[in-house]
Amino acid sequence: MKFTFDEWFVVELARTIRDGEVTFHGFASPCAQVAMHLAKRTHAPNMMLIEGAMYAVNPTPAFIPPTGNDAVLKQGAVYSMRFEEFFDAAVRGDIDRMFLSGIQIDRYGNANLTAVGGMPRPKVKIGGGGGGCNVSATVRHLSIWSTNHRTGRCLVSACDFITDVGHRTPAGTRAELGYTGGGPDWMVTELGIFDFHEGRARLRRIFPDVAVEELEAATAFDLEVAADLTEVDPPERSQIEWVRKLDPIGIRRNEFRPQELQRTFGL
Amino acid sequence: MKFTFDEWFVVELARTIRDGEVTFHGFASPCAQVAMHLAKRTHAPNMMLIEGAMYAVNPTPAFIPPTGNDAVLKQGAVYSMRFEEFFDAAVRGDIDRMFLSGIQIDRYGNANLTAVGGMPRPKVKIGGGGGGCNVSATVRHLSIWSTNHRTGRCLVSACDFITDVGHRTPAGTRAELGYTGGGPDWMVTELGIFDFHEGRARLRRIFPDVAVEELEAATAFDLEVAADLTEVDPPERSQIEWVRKLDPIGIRRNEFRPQELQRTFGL
Amino acid sequence: MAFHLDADKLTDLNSAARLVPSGGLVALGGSLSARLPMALVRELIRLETAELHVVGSAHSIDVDLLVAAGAIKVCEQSYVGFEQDHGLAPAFRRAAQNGELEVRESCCDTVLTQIRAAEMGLPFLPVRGVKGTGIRELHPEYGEVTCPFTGETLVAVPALSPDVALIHAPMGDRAGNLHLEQPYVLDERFAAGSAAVVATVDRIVSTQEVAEAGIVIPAYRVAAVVEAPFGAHPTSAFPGYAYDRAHIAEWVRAAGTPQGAAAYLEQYVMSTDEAGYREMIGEQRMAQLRGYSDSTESWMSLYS
Amino acid sequence: MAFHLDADKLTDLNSAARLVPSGGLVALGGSLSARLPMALVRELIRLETAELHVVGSAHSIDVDLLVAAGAIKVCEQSYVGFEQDHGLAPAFRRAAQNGELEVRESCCDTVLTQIRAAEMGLPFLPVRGVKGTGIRELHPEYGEVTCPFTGETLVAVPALSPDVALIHAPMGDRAGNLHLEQPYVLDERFAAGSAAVVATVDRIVSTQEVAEAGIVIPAYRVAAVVEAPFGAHPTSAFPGYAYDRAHIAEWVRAAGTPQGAAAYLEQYVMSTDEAGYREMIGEQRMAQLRGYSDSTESWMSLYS
Repeated sequence: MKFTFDEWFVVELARTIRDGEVTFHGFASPCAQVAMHLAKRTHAPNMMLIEGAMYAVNPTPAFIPPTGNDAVLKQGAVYSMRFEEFFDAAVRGDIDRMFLSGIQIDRYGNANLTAVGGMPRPKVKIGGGGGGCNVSATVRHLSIWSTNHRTGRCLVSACDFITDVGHRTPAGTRAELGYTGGGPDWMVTELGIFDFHEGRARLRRIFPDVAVEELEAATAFDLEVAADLTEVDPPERSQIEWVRKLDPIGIRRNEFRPQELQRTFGL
Repeated sequence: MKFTFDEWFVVELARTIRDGEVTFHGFASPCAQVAMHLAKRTHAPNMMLIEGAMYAVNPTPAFIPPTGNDAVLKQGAVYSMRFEEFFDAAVRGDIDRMFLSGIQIDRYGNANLTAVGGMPRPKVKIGGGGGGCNVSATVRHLSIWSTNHRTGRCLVSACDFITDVGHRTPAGTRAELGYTGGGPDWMVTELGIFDFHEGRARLRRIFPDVAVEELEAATAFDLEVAADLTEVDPPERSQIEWVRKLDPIGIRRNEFRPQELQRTFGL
Repeated sequence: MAFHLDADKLTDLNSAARLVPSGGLVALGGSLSARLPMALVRELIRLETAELHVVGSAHSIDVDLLVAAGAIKVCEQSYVGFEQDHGLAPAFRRAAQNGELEVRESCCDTVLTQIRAAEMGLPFLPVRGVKGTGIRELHPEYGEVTCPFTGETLVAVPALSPDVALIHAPMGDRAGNLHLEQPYVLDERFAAGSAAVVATVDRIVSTQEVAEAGIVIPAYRVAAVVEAPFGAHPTSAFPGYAYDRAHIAEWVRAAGTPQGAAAYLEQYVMSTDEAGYREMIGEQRMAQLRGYSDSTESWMSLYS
Repeated sequence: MAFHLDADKLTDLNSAARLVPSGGLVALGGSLSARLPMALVRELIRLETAELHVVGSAHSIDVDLLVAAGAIKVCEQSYVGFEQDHGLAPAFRRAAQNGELEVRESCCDTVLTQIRAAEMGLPFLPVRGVKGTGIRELHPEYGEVTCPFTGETLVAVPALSPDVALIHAPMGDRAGNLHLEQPYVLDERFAAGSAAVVATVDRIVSTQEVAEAGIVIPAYRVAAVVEAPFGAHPTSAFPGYAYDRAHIAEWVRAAGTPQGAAAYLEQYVMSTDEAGYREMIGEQRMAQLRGYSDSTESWMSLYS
């Protein structure tokens, strides 16, 4: 069985979810979105899946649409949370895991979703952080991802602007800020997979078509590498099949630069 | 046409409502409840009637039941407010008028709905104030009533316990307390009708079968009397007919001691 | 995890009531004479649950029975009584006057605000009123907060997160999805701000049926659900049945003396279970209460 | 009186848009590509409304068109863009980078909290996060508050009460009762926390019909209601129609340059009215968008 990198990437995001977790993704996050549905259909049937901008609970959409609040995304859900019901749950600590990305991410897992070059006069103004500025403080675990590690401009030594908080900001650690959430525990990029050791990103897995030196060169902060660094476990055939079935249009591919979509693998 | 005092009393409560007002009554207040429906059917068709413990907007119940949250009380209403929607509206100042009573009421319109003899060791523990402790501060106008003026124990020189605030408490005036509502503007008792002049109750109307001396004797605070004191205007025939139609069981009568129900009048 | 994700939470009344710890902070759903969690109240009395701190808005026979049974230590309600219909709550009144009950009387809006603070994950919230009232003095645990923008000082109330909220619904499914008719009173807020909901329903139905009626309290807030037909009796659970005015009058009469209250509890609670309770009420009476909606006359006849 | 009690609030789009003052604080209903108040946005541009302070959660073409037309002074949203589908919002990005727009970027939960403060009649509320972020520095108007119970210091945000909330609904009645499908996003809170709602609906229906569907925003919050078929186009208004991905792509392409944005605005806004706009979109396209629910294939075909 041949499969493409976007499919594998989704599998790796799904693997950050533990069964039984209450899990949420933001809008503009098709890879995380597909990953959550994948996890629910495979290793995490008892997770509670909260569908991004719909706040629908455990829906079974016929396909993933290109926008986060299409009605297809509440198919099969008997209940949708109100907007404030979700945010209250996230703030009081009832959400176990949330997926977050950023145009810049530092070693502590802080993320910039606001502007390259900082504010108020940005070099590049991007969309904005949605609700992350508050809920990154209180959600129990964060799964961070990037599909732009290779550019060398994503994993930075310091974000130009911190939209979502990681393990520590210049203003202090999570404990010092009084933040009740646990912060990022996984970061998945198109080059490798990091956990967080003493609050700092540490490379744990690397994709088989990537060299450590290449990954290091693309990382602006000092690369910390786990003693047991290994290659990423290959996906299972059923996982790849589910990805294709869940996302028949291939909306997940919108997150990747063309060269990443050329990466193919066999099982 | 003969009519009884309970009917007239309801008419006088209704007359404190101006057309166009957003008006609310608490539970355990059948006279105020019937009065609101009466006002809506007669002189105040454009008022917004919020039905006590149901929070139903402009219902047309077939009858008044003996409890405040019977489903008959939302008949005809296309919308019911959520509990919090009502309280938020009351607190931010969007409710124009609320009806309040008390086992004790002082000249400033403070009311005791908690305990004769005060707390924590009451002589008589009564039910409690519902939401009045907050919303008496912020609702624009309060219509106060009592059916126990004649006992001499209701209009007191000082409440044993202040549950709902009038124009001033020992802690300060409404302005000093930062309260945005206007406080009581009318107080209707089974003996007469008061307005509030410089924040103090002032007798404006007296029922024709009551002598001023009798009313004064029943009032523990110094009685202030308006220069233009007159008798209460008689009700209109249609008002009495509406009272009977709206409250066919006669739930309003539960508020009166037997002797008041003996008072009959003619039109 | 604070959300309750089991697919099947259907259990029996005894097991459900055991989720309420003696000494616990318990939110009571419903209000006045509607949708009070009476089957759970009776089972808590059978279990001799004690030292409860109960919180709610305006309540009646639920609190009065629990007080009569000696189950409540602290009562933090905005009102306990039987409105103008049957007046004061006899057991509550007696215990308050004798000093056997700590009445920490509150206000509907203050209770709402304290539950909202818990729901929002905040340690406190301000309230608009309360200053200048006796209620303020009854609550030494309240504080003050000054607005950083306007400079005004407001009463601050601490978050209040019940250990359990007891809610009765006309229908629900095995997962715990509950449908309620309005008024929801504080039930939605209690469900979100409490550690767990323990629910009784008149009827367990399919998820499809509760979803079509409208899920008001979602399954993930509910730890246990019990099918308890007429579980709100003698209060109402619309659209199923109206309240039993005569039965409430019987309680109010009985509870006029401690002996009378004890006799009522022995007859209707301690010596029987819910099936036995329904037998005592009788199928004929239950049919009358269900028949409220046949006509305006049949509805009015319940109250005349 | 702050409640809007008129029995008939049906008016035309021009009169409704005139209720939005230049320089006003305006809440935008809907989010992303769903239920944006586009007919009102286009009419505000025709009226040359200016200096608006817009607030909302995550938005897209509504804000981008208003920015392109020079109607916005301050943009206080949590996100403006076209997700991973069409990416950055061209006019918004350009204006932000050129310093022509004050981007007071916020967070969904902070906006929610500020509106809630207005809704609850409170001058401020605390938020849990924000400390340690750049968002905090963008907002010198935020303050701090110390919890009187725990001693912790939280960011305090001021109440934010919009002059008007612009909301599009699939159906409503002449009194202003509105039915929405979920997600309601902030629309319920905007309706309660704003001085007035100005609403467009795809269809004016009887009060009975909107009540049966479910009234989400009650009439007394609504100052004006306009029948504007396809009034959310090119965004969706389920259950009526899906979003017009091709049309949004046309905007994003055009808006890549100031000239292109101006040409779009001239063609679709300034030179025409809503009837003309619908003619340009065409009955065939509108039928496709309405036909999303015919089958999974027809739905997918809109996006493939």
